[in-house]
Amino acid sequence: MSDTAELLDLYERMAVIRRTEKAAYDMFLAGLVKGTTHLASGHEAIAVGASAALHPDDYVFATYRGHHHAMARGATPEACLAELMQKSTGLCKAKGGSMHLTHAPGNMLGSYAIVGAHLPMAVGAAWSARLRGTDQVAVAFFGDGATNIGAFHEALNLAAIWKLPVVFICENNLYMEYTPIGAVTAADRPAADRAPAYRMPADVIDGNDVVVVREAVAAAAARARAGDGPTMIEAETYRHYGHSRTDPATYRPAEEVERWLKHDPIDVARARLEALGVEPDQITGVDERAAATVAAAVAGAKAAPGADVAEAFTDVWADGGAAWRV
Amino acid sequence: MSDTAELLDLYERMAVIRRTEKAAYDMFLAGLVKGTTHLASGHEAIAVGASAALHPDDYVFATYRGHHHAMARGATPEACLAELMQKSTGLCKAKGGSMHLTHAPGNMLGSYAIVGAHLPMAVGAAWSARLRGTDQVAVAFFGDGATNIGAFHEALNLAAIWKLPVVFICENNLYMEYTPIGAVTAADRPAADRAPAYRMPADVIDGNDVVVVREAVAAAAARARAGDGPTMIEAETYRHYGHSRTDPATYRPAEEVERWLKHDPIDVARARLEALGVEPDQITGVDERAAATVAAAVAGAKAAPGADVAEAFTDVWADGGAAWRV
Amino acid sequence: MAGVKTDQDVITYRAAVAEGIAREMRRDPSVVCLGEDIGGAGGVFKTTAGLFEEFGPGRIWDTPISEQAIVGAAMGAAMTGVRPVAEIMFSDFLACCWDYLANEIPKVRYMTGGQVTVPLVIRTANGGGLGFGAQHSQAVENWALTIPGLKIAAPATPADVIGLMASAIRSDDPVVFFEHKGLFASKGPLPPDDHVVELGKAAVVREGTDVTLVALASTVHTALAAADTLADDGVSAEVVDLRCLIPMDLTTVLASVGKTSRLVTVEENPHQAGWGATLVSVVVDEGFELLDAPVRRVASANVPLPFADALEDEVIPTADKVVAAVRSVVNY
Amino acid sequence: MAGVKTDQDVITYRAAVAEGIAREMRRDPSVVCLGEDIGGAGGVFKTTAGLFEEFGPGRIWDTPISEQAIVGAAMGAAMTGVRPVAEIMFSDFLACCWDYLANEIPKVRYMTGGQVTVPLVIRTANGGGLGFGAQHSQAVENWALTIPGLKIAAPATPADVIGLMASAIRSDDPVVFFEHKGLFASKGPLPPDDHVVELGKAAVVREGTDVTLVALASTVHTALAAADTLADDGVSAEVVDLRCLIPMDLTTVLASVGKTSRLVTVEENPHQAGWGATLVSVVVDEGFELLDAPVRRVASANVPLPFADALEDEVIPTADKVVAAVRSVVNY
Ligand SMILES: Cc1ncc(C[n+]2csc(CCOP(=O)(O)OP(=O)(O)O)c2C)c(N)n1
Ligand SMILES: Cc1ncc(C[n+]2csc(CCOP(=O)(O)OP(=O)(O)O)c2C)c(N)n1
Ligand SMILES: [Mg+2]
Ligand SMILES: [Mg+2]
Repeated sequence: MSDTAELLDLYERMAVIRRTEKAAYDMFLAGLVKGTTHLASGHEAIAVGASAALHPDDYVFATYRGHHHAMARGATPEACLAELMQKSTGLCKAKGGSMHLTHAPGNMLGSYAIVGAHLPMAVGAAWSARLRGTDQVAVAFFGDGATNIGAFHEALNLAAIWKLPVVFICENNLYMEYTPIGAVTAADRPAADRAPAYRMPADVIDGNDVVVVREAVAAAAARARAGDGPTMIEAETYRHYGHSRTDPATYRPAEEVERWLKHDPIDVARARLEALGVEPDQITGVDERAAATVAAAVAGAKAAPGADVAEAFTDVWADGGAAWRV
Repeated sequence: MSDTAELLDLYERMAVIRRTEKAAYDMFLAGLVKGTTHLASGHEAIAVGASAALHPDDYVFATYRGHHHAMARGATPEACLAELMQKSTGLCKAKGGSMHLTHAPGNMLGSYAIVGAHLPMAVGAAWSARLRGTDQVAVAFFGDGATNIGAFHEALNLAAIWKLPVVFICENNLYMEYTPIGAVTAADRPAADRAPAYRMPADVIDGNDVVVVREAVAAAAARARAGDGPTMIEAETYRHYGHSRTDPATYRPAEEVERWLKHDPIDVARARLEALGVEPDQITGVDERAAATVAAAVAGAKAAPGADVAEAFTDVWADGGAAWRV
Repeated sequence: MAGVKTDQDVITYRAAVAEGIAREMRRDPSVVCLGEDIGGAGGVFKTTAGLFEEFGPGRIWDTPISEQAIVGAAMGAAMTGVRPVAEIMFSDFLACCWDYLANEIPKVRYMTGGQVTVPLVIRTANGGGLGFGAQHSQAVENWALTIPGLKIAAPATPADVIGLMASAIRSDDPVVFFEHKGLFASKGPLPPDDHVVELGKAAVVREGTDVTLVALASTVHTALAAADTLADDGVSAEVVDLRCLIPMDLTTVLASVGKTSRLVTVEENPHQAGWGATLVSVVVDEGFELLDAPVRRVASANVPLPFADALEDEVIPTADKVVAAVRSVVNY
Repeated sequence: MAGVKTDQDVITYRAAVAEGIAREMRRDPSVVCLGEDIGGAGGVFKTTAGLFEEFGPGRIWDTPISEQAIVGAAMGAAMTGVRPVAEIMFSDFLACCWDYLANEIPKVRYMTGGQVTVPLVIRTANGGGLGFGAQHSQAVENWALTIPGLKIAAPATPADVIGLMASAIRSDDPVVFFEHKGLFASKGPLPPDDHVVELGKAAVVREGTDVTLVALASTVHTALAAADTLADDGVSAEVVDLRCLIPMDLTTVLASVGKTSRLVTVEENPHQAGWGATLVSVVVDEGFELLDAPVRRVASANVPLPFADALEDEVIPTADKVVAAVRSVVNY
């Protein structure tokens, strides 16, 4: 694929994710999506750029803010929306919900809602690749807030001493829920400044530039595959919505919001495309295709049957059932 | 007190601790001490040097290897031995045992047997000092092995962001139980190399020189009292026995053991005394007094009545009782 | 003032949390709060709304996402003259600091022979029914029940939130305080300023003669709804709100069973190791002769909590399930 | 060879652990072990002695003191084609990685709609009676029982250690495997190479007619000792070794109670939320008519475990306490 073709593809992926989340938001306002939802709008370049750098059989572990990662690894917008809408066709049969999107066929092994918990899991998946003699890499995406929890420390140390093929990618969006990360973190760069404590190389990058992300992750993955161990990438980004569906995010200075909205990852990619000489029309065409994709996904998800109540008692055990007694 | 008089006092304290632990070891061989015991022989300078630098109302939190800290903060050898011998006169009424020696009158607030667990507690005690407006400092003593557990990371970060008066003192004796710390730690200095990740100053010191320890802790405590926040001290030391009573410590190279035994903290202090012009006779006199103190402690502990079984049902609640139902 | 009252005499369960804490903070300057986003943000459930404004950053402390540091620091502070009220945002996250609840806080008094006392409160939003999925919906008061040395409160009404909060904060023993997420929006009378509910006193919230329903927190309302339905059938259900798991008020329970001869527990914990099991085991020991029928437990199914509402309803206790269980023992 | 046998046909419980693991490691190259000091040192209890020598550092991994990393990494590996056997040195330390046992491992299969499977074993030294004090002596199998989605094994004999270890490692579901510290030195027949004990099958280890004693791990021996004493009095006790908590073999228990009409559980868990409570609650529901006497639970007292032997004996189940409980129900 040419650079331009590839970038157009990445642009389209981001556009689809953005519109899928917008659709989720609108359906939430319309009462069609319940529970809690953490939109990743603004973070798309991290998921799409990383996926572009990874192999299909590499492993990805994400957080409750994980719509973008599920879709970047191949989950369809319709299956994601159906999950949020409690449909039986949902990605997880409506048993997971927004916070737990998982797409095992793409080795996207889950979205975890306990901050930091999945970092050791990614280390374990990387250890497993080593044990099985594959060249797979495991990636953990996590927020800036996760850098202060114990599991972060334990995971980094284990990955480092065993020199495992892990890439740690911090999506630093400056905030935990409502508290700025700087207020509670004894480091300027919550992820990158911690890496030296594990003799781990670290990279602080523009997380809103899909090309920069792809490059950084490709380098880290190459290091990992070469047996040189884990890398920390701190990707600077910003969320366009509040922390979760109920949060208007009034704690963020207007100037800061404005500045970051001007650095929208989709706009950044569009500017790159234009610099490569792509015609605005062509980009508009991609936008329209993305819109059509998502419109079809919304229609499909809406038309799907609701959750199957029998599913409440399946999938506890590997035999498919839920029997706890004999 | 003159330098010489003070050092003689520190020497005597170390000599008493050393002999008390030797007595415990002998009684273990004689079947008079059961359960598990983790001797601190070799680590005495850390406890005694630190105590010399601290105020009586400062707080101390220690590990299962904590005999030296209990005694350094005022627990009597007899009460410690009685605890190990399951006597009703034991420091904790024979309910704690070797791993949980606690001497609240000396603000030595416990020995904890879950690696790393007490670091956040020390942070909390320091926070409490701040809240109550005192100039107390809280000290957490812990092993090199504790530097890889999550609670370590969380404690350091919280202490640092709140700029609390805490002194973290790692007793780096090169080993966890049977595994060298270097084998499982992605840092050369398990404690000191981690401190910068929290913008915390760190000091690596000779933990077998009581004067060096006193000086380093005094400086850290002064920083803490001045409101300048926590300090990490990594004190290099070595244990004279195995990890616990059943461990012959054959995993340690003979050359290493020999080298460290030549750097015994009691010998180091003796050499300092001799350099100050103290006569060997005077030192021998102190040794004899220490021996007599411990002999009396052993006799007293042996003569004491066994654990009072009624104590099994006291002290769960602050009302003294153990009622769980109405 | 903390705890915005929606009316002169009525308060929400949510606001009652802040009100209960505020009353104690006014009384006792040694009471301080710490937790994630509890300050200016007022907590993710707004259960600490107004506290930061009234008491300031010296007494309301925002923490990093570090549950071990939060609860471990609370413990250290409690041992040294402060009365911390630590928030763990969702009770599921107690798993992230379980060592402190299981091994440290409840044991240090005993293992030091009474040298150390740990007067603290760990508050947490508990329970399901809101579609928050497997990791944000559990009712885990039974985790705490496995640990001797913890007191456990789980109020069902705003007045009990305030009254039990007063007792919990004043207690010299550690208290785990479960606030039910499903009840935050519920309303009830605002109790007077000196309102204190002693730990370990169950309340008979509805009198009846045919069956005893023992419930806790949200299931008190489930049991009451079931009792209404049963009354239409001529079945008279007595509903006991346990209020606390430790101390467990078995005196009230046994007295009620003495009257009704039948017992059904209504628990949000999974059936396997739910609190009702312990309660039932005491009743069939000490109250065996009182019983005229099998004892039934309406508990959550032994599965993780599913996301979709329809699935969640399948697995958590509902009034219909309670009605069915009661009918089966009443017709026995 | 792993698992030094003390005799041609006899093996210790301690050696049976290594033997059970070694047999599976020979069968299946995807089985790997990780934990603290499990390699050259052979484990603090010598339960992995010989494994490092036989299987080397590529399959026996020494870890830092990082319980979350150990169990979290085991989970990640189990999701991706490996069968990890993770050691948590003392079961008390499960509290340090409780999030993985409570919120991650048991839930991920369900919450992904069956997309992910987690075939792992978490082994741990459990229980008291050795004077290790409050933080190293707990019997915490009831913690695991609070969590739907975990299978729970707790063998009482060397043969069951080997047979249940085979099932646990072959299981596609996560299994928490409780090895009892007090039994490590005990001996029993070495089972044949293909010995497998299915998870969830209780064993009637002594037949009797007057009372059913249900026990687990160390308390099986306590119950058997009590049964001996009771036999001298003419009381015939049937002893059921539950072997697993999940799946719980209530069929065997109910059948036994059907025969004896009396039930006493013998549990090392504290009484509050011990496993016997759940078992009893099912029996008094489904087997209410079978019972001729109150059901008693001999469990640990609701206090932390004290250090001194004499105090520990006061609070844990002993044969004398079982005998007294049985007499009280038999004479009822
Ligand atoms: C262990 C734990 N503590 C607290 C929470 C509640 N919580 C959910 S998201 C969040 C903020 C996380 O911030 P960050 O890691 O920066 O990720 P972001 O939401 O910004 O993507 C918190 C505190 C949780 N889910 N898990
Ligand atoms: C959380 C936890 N994991 C494991 C253990 C078992 N354990 C007790 S001491 C020890 C080694 C600790 O080494 P270090 O911190 O260096 O202290 P040292 O014993 O050398 O003083 C281990 C692994 C424990 N007590 N707690
Ligand atoms: Mg963030
Ligand atoms: Mg050490």
